Amino acid sequence: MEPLFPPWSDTVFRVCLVLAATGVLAMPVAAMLWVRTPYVTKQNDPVDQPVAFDHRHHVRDDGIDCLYCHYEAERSAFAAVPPTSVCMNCHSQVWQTSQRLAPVRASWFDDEPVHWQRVHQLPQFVYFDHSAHLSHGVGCVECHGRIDLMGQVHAVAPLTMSWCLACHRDPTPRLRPTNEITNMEWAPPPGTTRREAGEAVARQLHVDPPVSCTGCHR
Amino acid sequence: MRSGIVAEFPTVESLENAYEALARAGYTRLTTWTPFPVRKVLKRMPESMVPWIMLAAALIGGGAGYLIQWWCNARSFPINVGGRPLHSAPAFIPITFESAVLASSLVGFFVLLGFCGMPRLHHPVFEIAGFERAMIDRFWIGVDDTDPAYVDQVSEQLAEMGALRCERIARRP
Amino acid sequence: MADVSRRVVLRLFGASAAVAGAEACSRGPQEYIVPYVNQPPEVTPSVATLYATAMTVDGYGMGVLATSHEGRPTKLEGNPEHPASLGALGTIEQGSLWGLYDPKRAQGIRHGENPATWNAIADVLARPAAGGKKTFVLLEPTSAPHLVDLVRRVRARSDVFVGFHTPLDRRNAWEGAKLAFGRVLEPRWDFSRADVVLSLDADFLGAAGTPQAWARAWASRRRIAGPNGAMSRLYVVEPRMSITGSSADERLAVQSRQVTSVAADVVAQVAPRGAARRESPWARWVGALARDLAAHPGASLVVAGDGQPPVVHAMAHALNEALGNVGHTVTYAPSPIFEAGEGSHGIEALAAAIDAGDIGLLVVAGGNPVYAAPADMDLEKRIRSLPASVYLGSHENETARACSYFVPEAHYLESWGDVLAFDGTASIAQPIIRPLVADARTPAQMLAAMLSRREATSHALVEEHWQSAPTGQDFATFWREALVHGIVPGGGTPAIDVRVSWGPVTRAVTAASVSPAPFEIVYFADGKVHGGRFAENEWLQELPDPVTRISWDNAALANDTTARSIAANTGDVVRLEIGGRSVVAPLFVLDGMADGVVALALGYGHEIPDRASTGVGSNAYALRRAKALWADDLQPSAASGTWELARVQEHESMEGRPIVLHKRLDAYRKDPGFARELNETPVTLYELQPPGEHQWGMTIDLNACTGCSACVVACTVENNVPVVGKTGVALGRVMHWLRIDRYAAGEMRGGATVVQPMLCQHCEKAPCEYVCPVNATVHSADGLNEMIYNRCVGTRFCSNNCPYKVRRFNYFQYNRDKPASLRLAMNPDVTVRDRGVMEKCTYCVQRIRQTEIRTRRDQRPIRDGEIQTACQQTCPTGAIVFGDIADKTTRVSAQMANPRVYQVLQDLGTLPRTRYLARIVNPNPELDT
Amino acid sequence: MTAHAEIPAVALPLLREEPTGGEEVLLTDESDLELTDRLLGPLWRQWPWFKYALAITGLGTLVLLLALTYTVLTGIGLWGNNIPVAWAFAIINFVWWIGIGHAGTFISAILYLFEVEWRTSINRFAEAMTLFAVIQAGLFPIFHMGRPWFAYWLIPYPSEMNVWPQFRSALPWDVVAVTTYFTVSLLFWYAGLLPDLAAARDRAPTLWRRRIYGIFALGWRGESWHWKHYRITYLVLAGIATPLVLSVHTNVSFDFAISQLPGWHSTIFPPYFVAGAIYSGFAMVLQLMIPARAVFGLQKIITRNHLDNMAKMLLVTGWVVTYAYIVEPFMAWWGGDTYEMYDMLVDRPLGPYAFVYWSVIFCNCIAVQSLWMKSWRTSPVRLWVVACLVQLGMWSERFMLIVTSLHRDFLPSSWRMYVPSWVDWTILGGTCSFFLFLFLLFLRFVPFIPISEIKEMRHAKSEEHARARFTVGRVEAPAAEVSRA
Repeated sequence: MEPLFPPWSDTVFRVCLVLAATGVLAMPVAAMLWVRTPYVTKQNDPVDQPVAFDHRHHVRDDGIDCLYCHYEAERSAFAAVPPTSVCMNCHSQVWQTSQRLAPVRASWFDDEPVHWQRVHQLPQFVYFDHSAHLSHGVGCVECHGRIDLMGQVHAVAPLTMSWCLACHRDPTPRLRPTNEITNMEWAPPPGTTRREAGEAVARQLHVDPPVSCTGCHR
Repeated sequence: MRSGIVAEFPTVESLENAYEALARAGYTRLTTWTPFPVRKVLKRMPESMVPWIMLAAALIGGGAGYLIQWWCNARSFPINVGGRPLHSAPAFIPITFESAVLASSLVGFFVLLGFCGMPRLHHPVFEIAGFERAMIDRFWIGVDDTDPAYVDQVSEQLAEMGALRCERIARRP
Repeated sequence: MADVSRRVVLRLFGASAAVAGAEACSRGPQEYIVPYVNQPPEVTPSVATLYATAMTVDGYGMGVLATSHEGRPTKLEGNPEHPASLGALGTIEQGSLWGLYDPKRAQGIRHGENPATWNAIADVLARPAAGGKKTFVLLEPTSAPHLVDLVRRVRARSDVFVGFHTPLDRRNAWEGAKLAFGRVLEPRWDFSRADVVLSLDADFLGAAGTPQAWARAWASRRRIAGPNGAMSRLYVVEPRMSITGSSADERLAVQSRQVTSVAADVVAQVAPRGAARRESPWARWVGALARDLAAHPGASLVVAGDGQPPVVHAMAHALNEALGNVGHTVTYAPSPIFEAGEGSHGIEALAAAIDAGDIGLLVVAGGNPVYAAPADMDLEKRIRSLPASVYLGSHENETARACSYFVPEAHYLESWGDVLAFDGTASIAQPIIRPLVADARTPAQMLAAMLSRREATSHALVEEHWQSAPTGQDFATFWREALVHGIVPGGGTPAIDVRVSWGPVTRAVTAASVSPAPFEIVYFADGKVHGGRFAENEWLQELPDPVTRISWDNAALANDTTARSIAANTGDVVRLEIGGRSVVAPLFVLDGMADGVVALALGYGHEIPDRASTGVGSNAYALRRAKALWADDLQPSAASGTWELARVQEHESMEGRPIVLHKRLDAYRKDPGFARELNETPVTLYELQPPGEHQWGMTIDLNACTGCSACVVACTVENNVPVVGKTGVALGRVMHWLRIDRYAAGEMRGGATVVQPMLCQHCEKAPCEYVCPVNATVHSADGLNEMIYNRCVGTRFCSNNCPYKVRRFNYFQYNRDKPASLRLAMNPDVTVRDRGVMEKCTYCVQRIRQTEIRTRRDQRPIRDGEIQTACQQTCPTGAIVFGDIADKTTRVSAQMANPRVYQVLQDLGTLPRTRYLARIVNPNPELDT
Repeated sequence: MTAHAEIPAVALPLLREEPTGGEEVLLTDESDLELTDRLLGPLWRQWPWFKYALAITGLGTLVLLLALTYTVLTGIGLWGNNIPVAWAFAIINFVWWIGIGHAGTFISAILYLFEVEWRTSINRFAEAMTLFAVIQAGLFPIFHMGRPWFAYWLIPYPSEMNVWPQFRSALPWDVVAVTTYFTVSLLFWYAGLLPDLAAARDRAPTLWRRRIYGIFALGWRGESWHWKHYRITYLVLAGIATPLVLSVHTNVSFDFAISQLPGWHSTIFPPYFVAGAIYSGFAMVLQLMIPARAVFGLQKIITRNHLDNMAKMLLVTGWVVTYAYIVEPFMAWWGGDTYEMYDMLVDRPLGPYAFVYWSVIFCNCIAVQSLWMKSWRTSPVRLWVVACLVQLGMWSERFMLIVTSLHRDFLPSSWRMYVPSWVDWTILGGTCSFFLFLFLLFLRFVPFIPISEIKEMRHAKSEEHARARFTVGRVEAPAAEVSRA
């Protein structure tokens, strides 16, 4: 008698079932991996700015300290991209005619702010405070990476909650003396590890980062 | 069975008798195909391992369930919830139980399929004319030709026992 | 506009909390950083700045500290240096912030239906009215020095009358002073020195418009430290149940018209100068009161309310003099209100002049006279009969419709001004933000325009007045000092020495009649819309009335007897008729109203479509004739239909549960430890104290709390608490994190009610926490019951398991689709909650965390009192104390040690961090029966 | 193919003469083949009314879909919920449906273990009902959330937030319990189906149907080894499904019992809820079975004897819940807790929702007493009416437990009434039609009477027949031994 299915159908049937099952199981895993990809966290993704500002030049060649422009960082929650006036402090003297600086001059003379692209985006419900971190010995480089080597700034850290927590739970390896905050190349004194150096700072500044939820979510 | 002789019987009783007779004749690789379980046949078969596998699955599943809860609430993110202890064992029991049940029944089901050589769509016996009644009201018995006691005359013997028909399943290359 | 886009950086769109969460799986939208072009030196992004300014309420000044985030005022708090505020603000003063951002604000100048320019208006104002007729300027009573200058100069124009009108004027008080002293004076009360206080229908604790200083001083004599402490006794005589009345120790509910005779009887007994003594139903009560008063010479105080006729005020003055209180608990000084008491050219004068046909131009600056004018005047028709009329107002309201020209009025937070406090202390009001309505003008600018100075800015007008004023120091210093402190140095006007002339008083005492009217209507300005000025204010409209707990409506308040004689019950519609005019209103049965009295709050029942005020409540002005705040020829009748009242509390009985502990003073002295068992820590297996360095806690002294609800508004504004509207409240979805529960306490005399601010109790063993499946509400190291909105999935199990029901749920999207202008009012330090999320009081955790960051940055400890929750900051009576309970030296720890302290629902073992101090009432034992 | 008797009209068979006692019902003179074809008949036959029934219930399902979408897009403010009544219809329906879902596994597992053989005719039926009821129940916990799109946060997965579910709450317990219950019921049901799917495969009239059933039969051949493993697995599955049935509604009862709300935090909740669940479950089985047996002329398979036994189950479980109704107020009074006493002794019997309380008492405690009378137990029509009353009563009981307890708790200041909105009612009705929709599909495409088991019983009985006349339902029927082989 003619059977319902030919012999090869067994294999086909089983393969299909296995594929279906794995597919179902793989989807959530894929999603979990996806949200961790640099694409979603926007890491290592240079952002085009209205003004082609080059940190390498300003930081390394000109040796301008981070806090000269981002002067709010020490007293405010926001490091704040500087107001146009800060740019003009120098660029009313140097490169007054440079085409690259046209948007800055436009902003200055039309009193229209420059719309900078935001590189480090936190969700609206996260209340990050730069001053709190700077005053407790967390250097710029810890979160922002080697800005001084970036032509176009890009985010280095994933800025996920687990990433924040890792440091809040164990800050010492990331601490440094407050006078070295903006130093991109600071290393602990020879013979001491980062942790040892950090512990000293922690003792001196009573570093005790919040791990309670309202430390960041209000 | 892969190959050998299969015979169709009209009633349970005739099948049981045939089975008994063949067994007495020393056949060990006998298979039956019946619409419902036949007591005498099942009695002669060794016990199934499935329950033990399910037990193991239950223990592993339950343990995993408890460990996950403990890890989440007491280790990975210890956090003061309503002044309760981080490791609130009593609160972890329901999920422990449920995961045990879930694990063992899932494993049980799939092991059953595995042991029964399922899922499959094609099987040599399906090619035998009239076999489609095996799930309805006919009772089939098969003698594997790899059976040490196998002799070609077995088909005649079966006919004598009242088999409606005997078919040979040829070995596939 | 840079200002708007900058909000991105300022997290103003925290409303998208959920979106951000939902997009966890996708890339967030690209955001922009928009820095200043030239950053003002005083601005530090994310760091709020406080500016001192002043608000004008009924002509008097109230000192305000405005919190400014990058130029956006987001919160108003009291100016501690200001005599009327002392750091506290009432409901309307805080709510007034809404007026600045109100999306329904009038946007432009118009002539008839067409847009017009300021110049067009200025032309009209500058040139004499057509046909040689006169120009009539109608202002609200004012004490603003620079405005007064301008009024004088405008009057120099022969063709101009200037008149004043407000529905809530103080003419009775002024007339009363005239009666007693022969001149207009205002009493200045010092409740802090009064052992016995008699209020003759004076709602001096009602938080709206009255100086918060009064409540503060009164409360200073109520907060008793222990059983041996002394506390003052408050007698209240009033027709309706007021906030003051519900705080009374002894209370006599009589019709408004009878208050006169009660006062007369008191005078007759305290100072029997030939006045005949009469038999009266309250003889015994008055007798006890009189003896109590007489027993405290120089330490008692009699105050009369603006609703009462001049004679009552005169009698109050007489009593205070007879009791030797003058100079101790009360002093007298001229009213800071310009032309106080001159009724000669108020709104009646306007009506008369229009009828006489000699007005060619009417200029109305501020207020809403067409709406608030006496019902029998029909001002609208009269104004329409005029060739031209200019109205300066905040909204396109009834008056705006009647006038031919309209000019939007500048909010006090966006224009310059000045004002005198009740004691004459001057403040210069500075703007906090550039005008949101480009063409907005101030009354002063209107007058200036009449003097052909159309270009004058409000700044110029204020400055030039003060430049000419004798300030005693160089102007720059003076100006800076005045702006920094919010008050002009030199303090108030000195008190003057006066004697009561007893003749008229004695005559009035003899004349006073006792008989009640069958029905009497009492109008009053409540703490919400305050006579109509804040009718468009959704924060205040949603605020439950402190006494009735009704939000979004006014109701005809009457006691059970009255209701039965009208044959109506709560929620039924009743028709209130006076002299042919009638309004329908929902009846609300309220204990403590005098028999026959029906009270109806002023300022409701607007009919302009598509407004917050549309169809809310009934318009009492449609009944009110002349200016009396009561009338005794009311004819109420049951009308058909019912009216759903949105009440936040539907059940007044405590069901005998230990919720609001209260005791008589004498009983308390006998049993000082009566609260102790309700403050015990039940036996527990668990570790209680979290590890944190600080442990935050709060105490609320129910003895000081009057239920004024200022804290509710403070909380609403500080924490971006959404408005859900009348339907939302009626469905039981009001969002207030802090509510004022009110329970009947029949066995107490006086107000016979107790109030209890109810907010998150921050339980040590919080029932809400262990039922949350996602750790969205957990405990912080410093003992806070944290609510993490962005983690909440909205199972609402926490609310079910919260015994205090202080958790609020975003049943709809209340925030994201708000008009942009309202988003400007949001506090950027608090996440704006999204739909489907639970929320609740956090002890203003944003303030705690910011202070922590600041102090850690400066490497110094947090001072006690450095962190103030919004409710505590504004509480006029200082009933709320917040601080570190781990540190035994703090004020809150001291409060926690008070024998009156207890935990609500202590038997549940939730161990609340918020604890209450039991209410002690001080009735007159002589009146026990 | 043997010819099939034409399907009778829906109403008629109710009046048809039936074997009253149910004795020898399975000893019909049909051959195995005829029996098989009769039981498979509904799968091949055209039902004139099927498409209409399917259309109506399908429409209802569509409405449900719309109502849920509307809710998700707008917010659950569309429902009547408020503060304090933050849980209402959604949770009532959840508990109700999950309760209904209990009879299936109870019948198949527990009665199987107890060797109650009359289960055989109805267990597949009941199991299917379980699955569909649990599907309805499963909708509610998700859609009642304020932010259902984050429902997955209740599952412990390694999130980049590094935050986990909070397992002290009963809600994650529910997630696991309900999913487990659904999975196990599904496996149990499917395992039982395999032999009959194989039978359908081999009897289907067209090649395609044979192929389709062939795929679902997974290649079942009734081999001796199949039966060997199959029997023992089925037995063990029944063994673990039994405590599972009890645990699921216990977990559901924990949603309330772990809280401290008066009327909720009660230690008798687990047994109380389980009994209630089986109560409503059996009621639902009867509600569906009585019409079905009439429509498909199964009076010889599902006999009055079955009805009788099920009715007795109703009576028993009815008394258990009645006992709970008595104990609750007694404990409140005995415990002397103010809040409990108010809830139990004042608010429920006399409060604004008293009518709910009294309808619960009537439906669950009084109406069911009629089943003391055999005439009522064996009359399909009367029994069906009682079953409906019980169903209504059990829904009302959940309303009483949830809404009445919530609307007046500790602080009278927050006491408030709850009124369901039209969306609430739509969703409730929607789930009912979705349930029926699935059930119709089941009747149409799945062998809803376990054919193989029945054939086995007939065989066993015919063996015994000479020895003893026995009636279906006798627990010590030797057929049971066969089934344990």
